[in-house]
Amino acid sequence: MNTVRRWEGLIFVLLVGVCVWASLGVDGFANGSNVSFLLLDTTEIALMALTMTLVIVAAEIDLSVASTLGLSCAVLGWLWNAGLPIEMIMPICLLVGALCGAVNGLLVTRLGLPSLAVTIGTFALFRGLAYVILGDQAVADLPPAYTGLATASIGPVPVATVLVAALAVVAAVVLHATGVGRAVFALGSNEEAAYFAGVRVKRIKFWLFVASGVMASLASLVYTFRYASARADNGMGLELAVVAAVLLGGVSIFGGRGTLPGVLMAVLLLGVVRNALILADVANEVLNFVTGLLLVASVLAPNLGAVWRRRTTPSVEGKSAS
Amino acid sequence: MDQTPVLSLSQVSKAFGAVRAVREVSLDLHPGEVHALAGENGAGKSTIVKILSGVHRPDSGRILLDGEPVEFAGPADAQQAGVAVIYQEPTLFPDLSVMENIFMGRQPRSRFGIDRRAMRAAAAELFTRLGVRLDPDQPARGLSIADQQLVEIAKALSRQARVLIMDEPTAALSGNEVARLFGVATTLREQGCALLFISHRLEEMFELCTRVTTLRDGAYVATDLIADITPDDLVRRMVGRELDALFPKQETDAGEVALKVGRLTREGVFTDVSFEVRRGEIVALAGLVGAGRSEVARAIFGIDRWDAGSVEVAGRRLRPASPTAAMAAGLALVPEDRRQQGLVMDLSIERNIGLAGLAAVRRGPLVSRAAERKRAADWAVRLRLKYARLADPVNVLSGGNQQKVVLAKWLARGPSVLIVDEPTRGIDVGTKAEVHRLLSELAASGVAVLMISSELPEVLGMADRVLVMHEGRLVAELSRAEATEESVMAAATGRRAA
Amino acid sequence: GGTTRSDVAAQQSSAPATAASASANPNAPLKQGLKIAFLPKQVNNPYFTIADEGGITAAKEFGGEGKEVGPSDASASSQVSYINTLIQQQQDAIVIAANDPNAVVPALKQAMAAGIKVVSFDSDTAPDGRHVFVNQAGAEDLGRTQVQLLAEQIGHKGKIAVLSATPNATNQNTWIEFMKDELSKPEYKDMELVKVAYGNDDDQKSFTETQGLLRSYPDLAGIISPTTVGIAAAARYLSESPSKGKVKLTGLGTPNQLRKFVKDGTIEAFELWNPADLGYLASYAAAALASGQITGAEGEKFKAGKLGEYTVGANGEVLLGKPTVFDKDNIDDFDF
Amino acid sequence: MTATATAGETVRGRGGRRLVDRVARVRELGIVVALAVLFGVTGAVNPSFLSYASLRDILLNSAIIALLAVGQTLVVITRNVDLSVSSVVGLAAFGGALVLADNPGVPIPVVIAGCVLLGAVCGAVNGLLVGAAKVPALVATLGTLYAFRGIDYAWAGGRQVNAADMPEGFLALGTSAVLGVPLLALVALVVLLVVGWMLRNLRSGRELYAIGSNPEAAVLAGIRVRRRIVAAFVANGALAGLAGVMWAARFGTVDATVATGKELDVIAAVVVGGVAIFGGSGTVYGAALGALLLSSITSALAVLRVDALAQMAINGALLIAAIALDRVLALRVAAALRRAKERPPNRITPSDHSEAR
Ligand SMILES: Nc1ncnc2c1ncn2[C@@H]1O[C@H](COP(=O)(O)OP(=O)(O)OP(=O)(O)O)[C@@H](O)[C@H]1O
Ligand SMILES: Nc1ncnc2c1ncn2[C@@H]1O[C@H](COP(=O)(O)OP(=O)(O)OP(=O)(O)O)[C@@H](O)[C@H]1O
Ligand SMILES: [Mg+2]
Ligand SMILES: [Mg+2]
Repeated sequence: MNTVRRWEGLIFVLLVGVCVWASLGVDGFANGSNVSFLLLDTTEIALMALTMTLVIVAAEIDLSVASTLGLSCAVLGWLWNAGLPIEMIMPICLLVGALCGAVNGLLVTRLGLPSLAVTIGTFALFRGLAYVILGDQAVADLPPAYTGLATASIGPVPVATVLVAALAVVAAVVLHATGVGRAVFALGSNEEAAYFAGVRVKRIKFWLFVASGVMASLASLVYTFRYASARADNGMGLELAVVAAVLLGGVSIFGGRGTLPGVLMAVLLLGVVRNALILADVANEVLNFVTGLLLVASVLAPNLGAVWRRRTTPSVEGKSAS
Repeated sequence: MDQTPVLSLSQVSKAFGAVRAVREVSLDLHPGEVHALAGENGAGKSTIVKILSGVHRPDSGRILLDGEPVEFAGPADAQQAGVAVIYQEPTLFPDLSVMENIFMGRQPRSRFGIDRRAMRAAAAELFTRLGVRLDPDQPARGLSIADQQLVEIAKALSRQARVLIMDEPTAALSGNEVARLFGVATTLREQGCALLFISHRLEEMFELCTRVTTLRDGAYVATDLIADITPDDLVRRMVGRELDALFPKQETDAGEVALKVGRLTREGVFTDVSFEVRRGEIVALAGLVGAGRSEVARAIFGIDRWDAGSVEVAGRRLRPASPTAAMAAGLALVPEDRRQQGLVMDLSIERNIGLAGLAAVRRGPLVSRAAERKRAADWAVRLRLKYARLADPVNVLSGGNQQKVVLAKWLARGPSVLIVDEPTRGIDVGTKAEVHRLLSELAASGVAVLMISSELPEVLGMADRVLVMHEGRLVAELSRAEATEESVMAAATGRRAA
Repeated sequence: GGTTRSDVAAQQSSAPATAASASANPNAPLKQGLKIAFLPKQVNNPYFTIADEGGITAAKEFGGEGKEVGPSDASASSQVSYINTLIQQQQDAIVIAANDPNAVVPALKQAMAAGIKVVSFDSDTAPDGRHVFVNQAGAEDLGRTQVQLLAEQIGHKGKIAVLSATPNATNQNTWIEFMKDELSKPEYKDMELVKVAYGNDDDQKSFTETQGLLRSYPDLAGIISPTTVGIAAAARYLSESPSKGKVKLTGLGTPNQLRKFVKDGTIEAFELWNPADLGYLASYAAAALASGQITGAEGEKFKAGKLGEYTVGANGEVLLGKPTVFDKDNIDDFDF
Repeated sequence: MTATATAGETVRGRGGRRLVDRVARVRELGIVVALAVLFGVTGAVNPSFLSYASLRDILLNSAIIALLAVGQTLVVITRNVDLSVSSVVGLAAFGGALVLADNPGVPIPVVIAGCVLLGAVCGAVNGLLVGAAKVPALVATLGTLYAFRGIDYAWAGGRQVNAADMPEGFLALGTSAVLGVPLLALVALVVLLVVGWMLRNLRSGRELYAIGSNPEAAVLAGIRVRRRIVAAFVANGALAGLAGVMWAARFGTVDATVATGKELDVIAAVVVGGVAIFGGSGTVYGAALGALLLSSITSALAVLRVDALAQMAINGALLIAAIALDRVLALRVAAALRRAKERPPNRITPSDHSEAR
């Protein structure tokens, strides 16, 4: 509990620090259009990070999210080419996402396969299906009403960000204030004990994967409209960015620990740092380096403190502050 | 005893945050003695063990080895110094074979690396000494708590240490194994080894030990020669007050059948088990370690699938392999392995207690933290839980107090059929009486209780009826009058079939 | 009735065609101190490094200031982040090689609205996302000449395959279309395109795909690989295999990369334009736009330093020229 | 525990039964079956898949990933993971190639040693972060995945080293064969056998399993946990360095993007190979077989004239099928063993749900 709070505090301080530094030291950072773009640019990662947080707290992982996004984009493009109205395509896409999640969920819960292995497999499978469906085409003539909406903002706040915020509240309430949330923490930390306590371990995990799939396809809608381009390779590589954000947000990769506010702050922090560094004309290689460093340092700092304290009073039981 | 002690503590203190677990305790371990450490749950016994074994470093005070001050930077140092430890909670490697668990880091070697044949032989020999039936090549995963404990004992023995520390080694064992263990301990003592022994069973201390040191709330109370004191004296030193009678099972009239198990079979595990438990009854399931009692309980509660037979609760058949269905039917199971099955170690006390009854602490779709906390606090008081804050994770509690949290979690649900598997494992005398009183009250209020216990006095004192299992089969059913130490043991060892 | 494709098509066609409204002044001098940003598909890609260096050199020549920025993954979404940044930085011109012809358009439109001139090079964006496209060589030219090159080497006879980059690579796909078209001509009636394989611009995958082609078509006569990673991997594989010299390989590659394989006989000839010239020309085009010399309308002319004068063609295209064919005789004359 | 074992009876004398159990319980069985099926089916459709040249290619293709999978196994066994391997491979490949290109006089063994060392240093960074500073491995190596690649980019600055720049002798390493077996595959095989032997027969090897199986118990057992974890990461880094050199020799064209994204392939190989991702069990042989299976699938799809656009999907589906097959076989065997005896020798799990992670 304590470590968690300390961690969030740290991320918060970092976030504020970076913002202050960027506003003062980087031209073009602190103006409405940039802030609005910055927020918009984190949308897909934020959406997927919401459910990824729940999945990782439950001690599973979903590496197939970006591929699910790609598949959903492909389906959208394909159906649009086939002449279906977009209002009908969108629910179908969400359904496709749910199906993808269900495939993961079934393999993990019914066959008892490790989710890392399963989702590395579906990572290839879903992306591959996207190519099968849409091939090398790029569908671009999407309805301006929607492509416009995806980039529109209310003041400096993009509409998409409002969506993220609303869903974030839902996810946070589910995780932190409902019985299901309690169960997720319990099963993530000791699945057997949770099962003994009557938690429907398999059912919950299954639905978490489904939710993750739906969220990925929701992200695909935002992505497609935002870039006005539906392609099979949309969102390639986003899964690592999502996982990185969730871990930076203080969620333990071993399950059972983490908070949603932490994750949201981490998503923002990564976005701000990227944006500010690019604006400051920092070379891309340095950018990667900084991202990596940030990830390591954020965990390292509290741990070094702990190690220091352990020097004085050693206790083997002190678990790492993950 | 005027020779220098092999290992001693002098004025040692240790605090965890605000909890002062051990306060200025001194303790001498002489070669050729079995020294008992007594105290209530949370008195600081395991903390002392961990200080002696290098896990914790004392905040103040000194550790002396052969009269010389030493510092143990970690368990490796203590082992180097000849200290072997059986920890209260088993510390096995589930993926490795039993023999590797025993010899990890000290595997016999030949020219071509590890000599598995020699290792197997050495493990088999240890098991013979302990009278255990275990396959050295078997992985440790899936061993029952008792078997795990036996592997731990074998591990400690294999070190041929000068000091052997045993933290509640018998908590999960039944009479036979305990007797064997005591035989081995006596031999070691005669060979000049110093032993430290912790148990909540007074009779064991009086049987095995030569001296006893008592702790209360982390503080040193006294060290006595066993010959000089009585069990009542010891309890008074531990608790600081007189205790009520130990097994206060009230007579109640058995009501209608609440739990009916019919010809239940899980292939390779237990066969053709049939029995009934009525409302108001406490039925004990006795047997030797590994007889399959826990397995039956797990199957009834829906953890494991059964291959044949049926389970009925209040006349309604239970869906197999669904703990949720079992709970909905009013069943509760206090499992034997609290660390793995009973508790989510990283979660707080209140959340653990609330976990099995989330429905009860809900306000609309949300969980009410206040209700959750109140429920936890009520039960903490009833079970005399020793804790700092309800928001602390359970892994900072002492072993016995963890067991209380498991009990609280299930009792708070108000079950109609309660299955308890080794309910008082690791619980101190004072609280044990409390637990027994609770079980007895529950029975009186119409709950059907199925109690699995390896402690014969507990079985005889509490049960209205005793069922005895032997190698996966139910071999005897004894009424309260028929059940004696002899009759139960005879059935449990397969010498008499009913 | 929801929004369907035909609705959108109707809407879009009814929208008035926005022509380049500003008028060009061919005699305007090139402005000094122009800030020109090069946004390649991917930084640290040797091909783009050369091209962008060419562009930056040109910028120095006309007293401007060039810089290369961009993502390390070849994705459209990261390019969009960079475009946004360039808008904030108020660059005078952006020279972009688009990872996705459409996905970058909304961002580029914003840039144009902010007064930034946009030149696409190497791979084009949709026409409404840029003012001018500097084309390395006509897609048609490239597609057809590669087939011609291979046909000569295999005597207009036999099965051939294409080893491309990713299935979504726009320019590769256009070239492959023209290859197919060329192959439909009568003189190629004995040649058959049996497969288009994708090496994903990954060494290992390209290797495996080359192996696969040789295994599944034992009588394969030749391979065209219109991507630098693919052709290098295929050459490396062929050079060590018994098929070396028997299975002909051609496509697009840089001389440095393939020098060894031309000399050891794995490759007879391949082609490419000079990437440095491509960047150089794009840079001048950007400067011409930013200085008001041209607007991107057909027929406008501008001077591109050492390369001479160029004319804007249909659709705002400027053509660099014909690609160079490299073979044993001339390869040592080039170093890029 | 077997039915007939009474107290003190040693368990010899039932060797036959034991052997059958053993074979049935071999974790790698599922992958071997999957491999056999794959080769059988592909060979039936296109016999040239089973030709010498084709098998040689498959061995070559899997050599580098197999090497990486062996290294990764060392780390995964300790309940950690190293995502940064692909960046280390890239760094070593580029470094080695650059040195060879710019200094033609440097002896090749020195370059190889240098790359291995470079890899080991990267491994040490990971090891210290995880072992000493207690950063969860996934976080630490995700960080160094970016960081090492960043260094690589900065170093390369867009430069590419081509086959023509490197000495013939070096490139020959990537293609030459000993007795018909490709050199690179031999290197991987030797590494595999050595590491496999060490893991099984050295105390330090067994301690890696112990650490992964129960980290807290490992401390209590007096194992030098930190040292072992650092060693595992260093060894993995060194192998990644070696793989980097092999990469350069094999492909001849090297730039800063070498091996990008290969970490997932490596982890897939390890997982398919039956190494438990949460530590404590699995063998390097399984991991190597996993690598072989994955590259064989890719090769088979290329040979089977499968539509290029469908390849990726089929690849993913086959990957899942392989893991699922392996799991189902394991469950079957476990169930059969339980039924075959009065007392269970080893139930896979208390009930099958709890191994789901
Ligand atoms: N790691 C820890 N962090 C915080 N408090 C601890 C920790 N370990 C023990 N304690 C506290 O120290 C006190 C003594 O615990 P200890 O485990 O020594 O008791 P014990 O005498 O062994 O009890 P039991 O008979 O129940 O095993 C308890 O109050 C316990 O909550
Ligand atoms: N979770 C498990 N997985 C696999 N095997 C188990 C498991 N639990 C127990 N066993 C095995 O089944 C046998 C029966 O164990 P069980 O725990 O049912 O016996 P018991 O009569 O309850 O004795 P105990 O006093 O040890 O609890 C044990 O010898 C043990 O080896
Ligand atoms: Mg204790
Ligand atoms: Mg039991």
